[in-house]
Amino acid sequence: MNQIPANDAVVATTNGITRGEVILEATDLVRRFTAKGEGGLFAPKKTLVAVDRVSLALRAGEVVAIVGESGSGKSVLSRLLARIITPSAGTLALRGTPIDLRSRRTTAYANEVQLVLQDPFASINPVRRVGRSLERPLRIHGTPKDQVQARAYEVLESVSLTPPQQYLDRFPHELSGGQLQRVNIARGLSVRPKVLLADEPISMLDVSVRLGVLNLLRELCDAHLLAMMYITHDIASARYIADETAVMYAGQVVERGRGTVVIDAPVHPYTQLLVSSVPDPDQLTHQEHRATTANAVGFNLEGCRFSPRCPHATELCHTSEPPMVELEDGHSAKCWLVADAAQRTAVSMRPGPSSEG
Amino acid sequence: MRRFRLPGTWKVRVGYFLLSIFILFTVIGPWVAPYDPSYTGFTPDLSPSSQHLLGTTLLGQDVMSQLLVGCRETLVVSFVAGVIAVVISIIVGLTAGYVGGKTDEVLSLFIAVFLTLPGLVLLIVIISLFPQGQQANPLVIGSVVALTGWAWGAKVLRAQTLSLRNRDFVEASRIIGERRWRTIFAEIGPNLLPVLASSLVGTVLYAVSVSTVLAFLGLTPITTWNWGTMLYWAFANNAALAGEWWWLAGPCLAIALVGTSLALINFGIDEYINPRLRVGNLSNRERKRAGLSRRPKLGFTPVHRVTPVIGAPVMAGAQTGPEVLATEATASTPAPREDHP
Amino acid sequence: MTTSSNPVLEVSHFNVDYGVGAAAVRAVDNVTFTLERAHVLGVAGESGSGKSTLAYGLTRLLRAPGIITGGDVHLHLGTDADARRMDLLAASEAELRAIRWKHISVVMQSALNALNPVRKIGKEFDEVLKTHNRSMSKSARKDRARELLGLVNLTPDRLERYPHELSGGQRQRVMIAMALALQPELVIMDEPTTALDVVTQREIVAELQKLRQELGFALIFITHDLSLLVELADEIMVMYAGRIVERAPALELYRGPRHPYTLGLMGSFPPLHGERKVMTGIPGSPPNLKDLPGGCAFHPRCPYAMERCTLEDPMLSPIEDGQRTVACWLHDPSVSAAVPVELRRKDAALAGEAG
Amino acid sequence: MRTFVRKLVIALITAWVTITATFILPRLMPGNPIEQLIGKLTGRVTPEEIAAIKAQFGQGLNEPVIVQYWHYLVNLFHGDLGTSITYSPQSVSSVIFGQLWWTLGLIGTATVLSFILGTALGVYFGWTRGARTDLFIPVAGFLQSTPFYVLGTLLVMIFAFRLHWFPFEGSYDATTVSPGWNWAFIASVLRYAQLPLASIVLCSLSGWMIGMRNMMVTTMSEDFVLMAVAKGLPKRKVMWHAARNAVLPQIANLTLAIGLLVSGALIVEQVFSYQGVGGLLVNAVSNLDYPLIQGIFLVITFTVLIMSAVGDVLYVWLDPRTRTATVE
Repeated sequence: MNQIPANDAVVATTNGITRGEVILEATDLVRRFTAKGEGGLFAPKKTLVAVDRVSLALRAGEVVAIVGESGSGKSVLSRLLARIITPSAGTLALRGTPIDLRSRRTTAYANEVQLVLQDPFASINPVRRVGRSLERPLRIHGTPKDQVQARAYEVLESVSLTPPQQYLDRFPHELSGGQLQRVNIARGLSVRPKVLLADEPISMLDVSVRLGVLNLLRELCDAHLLAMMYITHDIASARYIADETAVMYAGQVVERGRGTVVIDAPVHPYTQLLVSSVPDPDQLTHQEHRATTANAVGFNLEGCRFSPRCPHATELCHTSEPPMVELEDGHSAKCWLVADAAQRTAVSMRPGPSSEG
Repeated sequence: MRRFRLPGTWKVRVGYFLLSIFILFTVIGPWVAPYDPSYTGFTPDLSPSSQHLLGTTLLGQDVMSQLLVGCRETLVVSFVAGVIAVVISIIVGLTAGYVGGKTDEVLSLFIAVFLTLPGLVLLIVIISLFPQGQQANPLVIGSVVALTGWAWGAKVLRAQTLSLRNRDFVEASRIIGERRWRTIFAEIGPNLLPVLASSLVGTVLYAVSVSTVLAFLGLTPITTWNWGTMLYWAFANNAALAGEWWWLAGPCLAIALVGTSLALINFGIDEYINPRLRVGNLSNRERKRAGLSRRPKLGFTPVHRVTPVIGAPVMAGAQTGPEVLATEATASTPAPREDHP
Repeated sequence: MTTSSNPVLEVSHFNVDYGVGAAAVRAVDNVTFTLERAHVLGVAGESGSGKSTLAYGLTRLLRAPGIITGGDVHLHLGTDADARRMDLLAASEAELRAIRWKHISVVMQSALNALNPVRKIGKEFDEVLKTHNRSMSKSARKDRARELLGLVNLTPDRLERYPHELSGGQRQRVMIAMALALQPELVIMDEPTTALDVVTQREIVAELQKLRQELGFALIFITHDLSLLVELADEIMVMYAGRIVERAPALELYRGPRHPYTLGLMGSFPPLHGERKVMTGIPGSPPNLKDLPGGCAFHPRCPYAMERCTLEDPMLSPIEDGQRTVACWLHDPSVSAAVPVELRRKDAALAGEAG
Repeated sequence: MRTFVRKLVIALITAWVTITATFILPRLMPGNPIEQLIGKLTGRVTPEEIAAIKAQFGQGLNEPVIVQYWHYLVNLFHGDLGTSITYSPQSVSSVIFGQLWWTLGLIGTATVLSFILGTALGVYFGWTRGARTDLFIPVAGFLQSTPFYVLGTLLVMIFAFRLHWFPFEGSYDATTVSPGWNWAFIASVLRYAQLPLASIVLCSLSGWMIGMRNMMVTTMSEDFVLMAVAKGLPKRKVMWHAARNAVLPQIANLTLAIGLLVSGALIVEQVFSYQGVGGLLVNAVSNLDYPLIQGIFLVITFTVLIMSAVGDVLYVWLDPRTRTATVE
């Protein structure tokens, strides 16, 4: 696999896109949901912040992995970027052009940004032939009728489903999970998007075929200079595929870094907890586990979201939200532990949210 | 879920068979009826004979002819009611389920209200208010019956749409930029077919029973022939008291058989919609053929040693007759699939 | 493993079919193993490998159309003094009821589905204790339930809760506590942590290890996650298409897999350390049990497949002085072909180089 | 709690819709049925009564509709449903309440009996599915799809006319006993109620049975039932685990079923010439007694509402999941 170009001078271009160019950029995306509270019709409504001031940039030919447990907001983030859900605040820019988030999502946007869903068994209409599910996006995006089938063949071949004619006439229940997920990816790719968002694309697959799909995603990213976001709860797979990794907790990015640094040398206590929780037969000896009971309820909305579960939490953590602190090139964490003393006092003087830009 | 085809159990086959007979008579009934159903010139009160297969009435009419002629009106009214009710329930149920939010709240309330209202009584109230002339119009009766019978289908459709709406393939169709109405009708729609079929069958069943009741009570004109009016005349002339069982048995059985045929078809639809009703157990026939003495009980897996040689490769494809395996393996045995991680 | 002889479960030539007659599909095929007292046996495999079918078949809890079509399963009950060897496949319903939970208990993948939604947790404990110990008083049962919850780090107030009021991890803890309620000799866990977050999984696995040392029950732990098994299990059994393809002590299996499938499976999990490099996993798709390939079921996906593999099905045979067993022609003494280096190393630091 | 409030709101709105519908329908109908009615009535009843009917249906009044509606509501609130034409000068409420107890007795007993019997049979057939008992399912389908009155007719023909086991019409033997709290009367009532009751129960029982059987089969494929077996519980306890959960949708369906059952019962009353609201309704319809029709419609709807409210309370009581609000 040929993931991070050894040298930024090695520049590849496809369709006028330069490797490493920022394709989709999100700044301070917020999504709130209101839910009915307990206690009858007249109970006050609760506001849940699913995604809380998340900024990220997806670059051509690179994979950004978003790691988090269920409920961390990572799936909502992907839908915000795909503009299926409208953000409550924040901005989006596609190739430098700001998007009007209040307007309806255009076909052109859908053309550029595609989302691959988690469950291959559920994401293809069970009563339609695979070919139809594959050809629909092409028809919607104005591919002439006589070229649709050729493109469908081409795209099936690109996800290694050969010979393609064998798959077009099948019904979804006739294919295996791995094959269906490839069809699913093919559908996303058929309109030649520039951004591919993959929401846990391997978690529903059999273990032996996961790596194949992962490799496919990486190859497609490199070959078509796709800007890819890979959402997962499987840290090892993020380490395997990603050029950049961001860890999400309670709707916020708490740590991020380029390459494998986040997983190899985590600094945020939550990332440390996550990494140490992964079964790792090579390190059977140091299994002493940081005492963090998952029974602890709720998130702290005042200070650091993780402080109720954090073994190192101080008074400051409970009352004041830590800033995103840059540690070294591209590695930053949102934790008071890593904020240096000077910054700590300075920021604690003016409580209030601050996020990295 | 695959394409919508009912399981070919004997129940469904019998249901289809019975229903198609009645549909046939709906079409050809008036032509094949041996006599004019209103003609009163026969000897009254004859029990069934070769001349009069179902006997004659006290008024000297041929029961068989009435039954055959009356089939059309009864079934036409019922199917009109069924179709109209399904259309209403599609509009209300699909909208409530797919649009959600406030629209759903209001429509759900609407559905709940109509579910609670006692349909037949409401029907009687409405029909009794109609001017005499229009009470004979099958379209009018059908519509009124539909008005009191659509809510159940709408409720089921709403629930089904709600669960489909959150399915990934619907979201996927939005992702690729499909328009909303196309998503509803082209993507969700085909998946609703079994539920639609079930609610059509259910409403027709309801309509058969209700429309005959209306006629039976004399609320719709008693001068045209349908199974309800036959019962009306039979009761008005105390057929039961006089022991003229054939007068009653014909329409009663016809109504019950149409109902049964629909119920049997509905069993099949139920089994299609809820696969748990279908798989998971062995039929008596399968069991006997395999020499399994007792019905498998939940939590006590039967032990039935069939392999004479321990360790002989039973499934080693090529050696042990793949043609045997291929014949039924796909049809009746569920894939032994473990849960997904 | 064959040297000691204090088994709790002996299984030989165990077969399970789905369906009967011509439509039958063999889901577990000729499985033989022995589980020693207080040992942990890990069963690994993907969907359709038969690992769950095996677990439910052994306990005769498998649902229709599952049918046990051959073999023997013996359970050793009681302490040394009044030990008794029971034929599970010949047992009547009453006999099975008597030993269930008291001697064998089960933890299922989804605790939410395994707990009765309309019952309080306390009621479930109470029922189990009452059924198997008629003389136990109501207050004694309640005390025992509290104690059991304490074992899995839950507070006693959970007894008054309904399942839907607990989190996924808490529910699974309740299930584990319940499985241990009558101190059974054998506990079977079918992917108990698969539906949970990795942090919760870690906590539960740590608790399981602690409990096992304290209480000394034997455990069959089923999962598709080999790495998890290496931590938890004494021995690992790898299944493919209904058969055991390899069985070995946990660490040995991890350090030196002998079956190409095991190797491929380990190569399917990217490592958490070291240099990043391309891994390939296993080509192709998991087999369809209705239409298994002839010969070794794995041969279409196996990079080492020989002609013989397409024709004859290898038996599970002991290798390396009987320390471990494998079902693969590569290790057959009669086969002249050299065993590839990655399938004979003693202690590879990391798996995954092959593929 | 939310479920509860919601059900209450639905019940109140249904009540309001019913009340309003009975007000609007006669005013909306094409061909002005009230005029026709008054035409037919002239000579049969006193001019005062015609004036009262006119007032009730807004004929010949100069008041705006909204004021009429207000009067209507106020009257209703005082239990005044107007005056019956057929049974003039009795008020509609007294006519209905004279017969209501017969109907309520029949419907109530039939509901309870058919629910309990049908559910119990459903538990059994669900539990033993795959056995020979499966053959009862099509039979149940036949019964379920047979209209109540058809089965009633068949029962009358066989058991009353052929075999003379039961009386064929009436609610009690009017020639030998007189109404009151005496044993002879009660015995007579019980004897006369058997056939009508049997025909209602037989038909509606199958619906409960098939529903419960299907729910049992579905529930038995849930893990917690298998778990109950794995715990070594005796058979009846395992069955109870499944049945306790399977019965919930049955109760949720009570609303629908009661509506159908009430409608059916009215017709059965007609078949057996059984005293009650059914006969009243048919009489009212054939005599174009609109005030009475309206009254019956209101009373029956309210009965159904109350019965389904009981079902709703039962449901909340039986399913703890409805008691706690969950944030999705």
